[in-house]
Amino acid sequence: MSGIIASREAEIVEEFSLFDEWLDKYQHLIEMGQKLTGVDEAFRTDAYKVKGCQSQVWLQPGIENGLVVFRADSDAAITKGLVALMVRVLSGAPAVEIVASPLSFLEAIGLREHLSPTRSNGLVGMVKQMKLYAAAYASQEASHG
Amino acid sequence: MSGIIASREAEIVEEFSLFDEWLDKYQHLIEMGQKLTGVDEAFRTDAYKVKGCQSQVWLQPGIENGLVVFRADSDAAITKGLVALMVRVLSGAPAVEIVASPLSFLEAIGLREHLSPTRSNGLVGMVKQMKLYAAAYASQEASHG
Amino acid sequence: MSAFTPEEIQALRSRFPILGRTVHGKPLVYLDNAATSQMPNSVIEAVREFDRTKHANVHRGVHQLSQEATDVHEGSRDRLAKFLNARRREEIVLTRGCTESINLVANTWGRQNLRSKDVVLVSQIEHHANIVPWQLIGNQTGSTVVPIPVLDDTSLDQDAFLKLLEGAAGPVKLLAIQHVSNAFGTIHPVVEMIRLARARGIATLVDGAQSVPHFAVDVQALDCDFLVFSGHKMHAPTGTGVLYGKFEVLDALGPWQGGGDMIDKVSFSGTTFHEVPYRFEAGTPNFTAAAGFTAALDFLEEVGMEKIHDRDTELVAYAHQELSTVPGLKILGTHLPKAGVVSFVLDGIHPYDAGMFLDQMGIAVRTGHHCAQPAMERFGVPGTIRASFAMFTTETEIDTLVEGVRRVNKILGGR
Amino acid sequence: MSAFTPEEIQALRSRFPILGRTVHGKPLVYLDNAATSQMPNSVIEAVREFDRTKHANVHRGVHQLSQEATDVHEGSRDRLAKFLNARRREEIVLTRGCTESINLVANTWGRQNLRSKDVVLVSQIEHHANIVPWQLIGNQTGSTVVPIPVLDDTSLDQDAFLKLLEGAAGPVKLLAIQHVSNAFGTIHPVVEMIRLARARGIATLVDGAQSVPHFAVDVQALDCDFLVFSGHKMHAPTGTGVLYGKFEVLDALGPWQGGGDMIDKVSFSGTTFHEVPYRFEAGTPNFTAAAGFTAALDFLEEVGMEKIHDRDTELVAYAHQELSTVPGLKILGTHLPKAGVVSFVLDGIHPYDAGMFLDQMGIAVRTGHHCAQPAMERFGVPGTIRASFAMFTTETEIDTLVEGVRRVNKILGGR
Ligand SMILES: Cc1ncc(COP(=O)(O)O)c(C=O)c1O
Ligand SMILES: Cc1ncc(COP(=O)(O)O)c(C=O)c1O
Repeated sequence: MSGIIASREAEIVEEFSLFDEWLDKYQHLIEMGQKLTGVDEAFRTDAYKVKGCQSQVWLQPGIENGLVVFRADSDAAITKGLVALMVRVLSGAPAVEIVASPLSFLEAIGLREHLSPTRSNGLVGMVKQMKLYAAAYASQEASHG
Repeated sequence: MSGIIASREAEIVEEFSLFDEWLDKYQHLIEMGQKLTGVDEAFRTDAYKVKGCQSQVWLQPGIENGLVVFRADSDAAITKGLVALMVRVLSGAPAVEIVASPLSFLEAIGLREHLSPTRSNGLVGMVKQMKLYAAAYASQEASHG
Repeated sequence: MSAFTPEEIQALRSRFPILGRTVHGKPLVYLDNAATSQMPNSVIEAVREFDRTKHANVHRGVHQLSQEATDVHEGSRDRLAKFLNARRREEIVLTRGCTESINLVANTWGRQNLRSKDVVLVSQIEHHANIVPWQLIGNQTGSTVVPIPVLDDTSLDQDAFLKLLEGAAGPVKLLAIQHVSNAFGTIHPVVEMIRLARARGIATLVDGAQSVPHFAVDVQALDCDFLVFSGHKMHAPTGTGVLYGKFEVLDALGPWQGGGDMIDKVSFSGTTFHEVPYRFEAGTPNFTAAAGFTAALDFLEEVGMEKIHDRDTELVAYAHQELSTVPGLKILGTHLPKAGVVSFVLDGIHPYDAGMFLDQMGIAVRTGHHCAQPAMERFGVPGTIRASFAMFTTETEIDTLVEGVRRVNKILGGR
Repeated sequence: MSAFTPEEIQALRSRFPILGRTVHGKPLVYLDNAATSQMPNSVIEAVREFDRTKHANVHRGVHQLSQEATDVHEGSRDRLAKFLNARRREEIVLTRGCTESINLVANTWGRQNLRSKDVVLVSQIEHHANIVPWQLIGNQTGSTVVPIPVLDDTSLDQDAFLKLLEGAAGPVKLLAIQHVSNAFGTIHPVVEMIRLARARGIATLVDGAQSVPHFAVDVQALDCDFLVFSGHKMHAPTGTGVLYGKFEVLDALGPWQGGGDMIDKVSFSGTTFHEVPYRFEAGTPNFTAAAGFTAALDFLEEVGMEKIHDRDTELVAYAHQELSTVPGLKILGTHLPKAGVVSFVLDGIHPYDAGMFLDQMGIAVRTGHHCAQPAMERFGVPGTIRASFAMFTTETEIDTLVEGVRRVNKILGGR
């Protein structure tokens, strides 16, 4: 449980421990979303859309200096906050770490339910895409190196 | 409630009042069935068959001296007994009486359930056929007379 | 004067065990009745009692338990025939839900009667259940599905309807129309529309999913060929539904699903089928739920369909009035009369976000497209926030909703 | 040694409220478990508790109640996947029953894959649910349904099967076969038959209506493309059923019924569909019953599928032994192994009469063709008397049956 993802998760857990009230927590989440860079216009297409029944997510993956980077966006504020959380935790981490991460911090900050497969917000699909992308890159790296 | 059907019904109700036990009642019913003449061979065809899921009934209607007469048969003993009971009550009665009869004696002798539309013994269908036949004859008589 | 006294409403509420629940530590405010209604004690207990004492397979059994179960099951058919004022019990086909009922009509009547280029007319704000089955059968028959446009107040454009009836988009074979919009609550003038269609020899299907639970629907007065609806939206158990069809119409249809109970004689050289309605009821039916369906109809009639409708109208009026005072809020579906539903959007706020926040306050509303994506497209919104009512809804609950929406507005919209 | 001690059986019996009932003044002897099984308290109460506390429409709702209901509903899918040892939860399609499951396969896989003259192989003693859907789809595709004959002991004629596989009646595209005969109880060697079929590129469907309730069925070990069964035959509520399908196989299929939940995007210019399994689950599902299905699986696993099977075998052996002593009685289905069913005829006595008399003695057996008319024709009988067992059946109940049959013999057969 060491590594860049784990330390980022710990940071977030501490950050969220400040909030007793759900409202404060969600407001913090939404603010995180507001600060999100979003995706390039060229990526705001169906091909990069992760469909949810209720809200949409766009995901733009890339590689920088051998690390997997993500940019993402959503049309709903809460989803966008959750997206920002995921990007903050996973973007710029090594591919193998991304693949292996159980994202258990969501449990600790009381937001695990949003990642349940029965949620219709597109978030599960996004995490799946992120991991798939990282896995593909990791196996590519392994075979080249 | 006068008329030939009503008096036959009263007779049957008295007859069955002798039986305390279901077994005796059913044995009497089955004996009545055994004494049934059945239908002519020519009527033992699909055209005269009243379908039930569990047992079959054949019905042979006719007119004698301006009265509706029925002969009938079944492949199951209890159904045949019930068929015999119906023939005994309805056969040889005036068409209008047959059409009007509520056959309430079945209630009195505790066999009403066999005439429920959800029974799968073909009996409901038979009584329907009997009444339809009588109704057709009655209306024919009315228009001719 | 209100349809119910406050005491009567409290008495009604006490019959619904779920209303005693809390959500996120707040008392549940259940405003999602159009998605699924709640079950009163009498329905829950009727189901339980049936399973404890009469549970047995129906129709083919000669033993007592099977006879009793059959009486309950077939009794629900009788009860439904009476509830809808059908001419005969055989006009009631028991299905697993409104969706199955429509698919049944599409795969029997549709397959037999639709030809290439024929038009099935629906409304532009139809539930997917009354669009997709016609598209799927159209893939086989070559028929098309054409929407009757709606005006800005969500009422149907009657001029456009008349032109379509006259063949503007091709020969119309079927008018398949919702009685009440689940997305907006609008009650459509189906009696008049059916009259116009029938005068042109066009068959008619009414999707009563949102009308039958809310006011008395008389199939003879409607004079439609088919009426479909679900039990779970009218306080009955899930897995129940009804297809009403005129006897002559049903009688002319071949079967759809094959299996036990729907046959007359099965052999490898050829199979013949049972009479209506059994021809359409393949397999073991949901007989336990039938016990609950009867109890639900008893409940509705005891409360009174007229009172239910009156109360509904009061609640809609009150919700309209109170929600209109919220800045940035826009009600979709301003045409009256309406039944049980108020749908709205908040300027600059995604319905999903609003729904999530309202949920945290214990308020259960539905957000999203309400299985009516073309309706959302028509009004240029990703979805709406929909509050839907039952006879037990109170003005206080609507106040709580309005208060909640104001908070959402403040947090998310900065208003 | 018996699978259960007498005390264990009594403890089991006490969990089924219906067993406390009397019929015609006699204690109920329920020997109709193959038609529908009874529900233990835990299942009845799980349903009630769900409806009292979590009843809400699933999947699309963001509010807490809807989330909880969705967890219960989707939880039953997970539970079923585990129970059957499926590779993925997506391989479980929730239906209203075994019959709907088969019709779903016929109308998706069948329509896509069957061509004129293709053969669907079934057994000669198949349930109508696994004959008629193939006949109906055959009317559209030109494919035919061909029965594998059975020997006099009701086992399948394996030589004839091999010839049919090799194309004796035309090119075989699908082997659709019951695992256990509901009419006679015979367990067919489906593992070997599937292996033979697959080696020839033939698709396979197993009707597990009478096997899944009686012993552990592992879809990976079976290696079939499809497995179908009903909840109500395995202590779960009515209106529930399962279609298991291999993921790749399901994934290649288009939709059947249209409606809510099974779509991706609906528009009048064209509609796209949801992924597997939701593509096949149109409309509001029977989510209340799903709560009961999970409780039923818990019950079965708690009792233990192996013990259930062992007990079943004991009961069948005992019933065979005792019934054989009755004059004029002939058991149909002497081939072993069997599961849970003993079917017989009485010389010169109509099964209906026997059933009526047994009912008067409180004994619930099924009489008639058991939705397997071709099977009755094969053995030249109008029907049989069928006693079918559950894990709570006792030897004493079988004695009561045998005693009852003796009385019937005396009254109706003069023996
Ligand atoms: C107008 C309308 N039609 C059809 C349906 C489909 O009903 P069900 O999902 O119960 O089959 C619904 C329910 O959502 C509805 O509101
Ligand atoms: C072997 C078999 N297949 C299919 C079925 C049909 O099941 P259901 O009526 O529950 O759909 C049954 C039940 O009678 C059966 O025993």
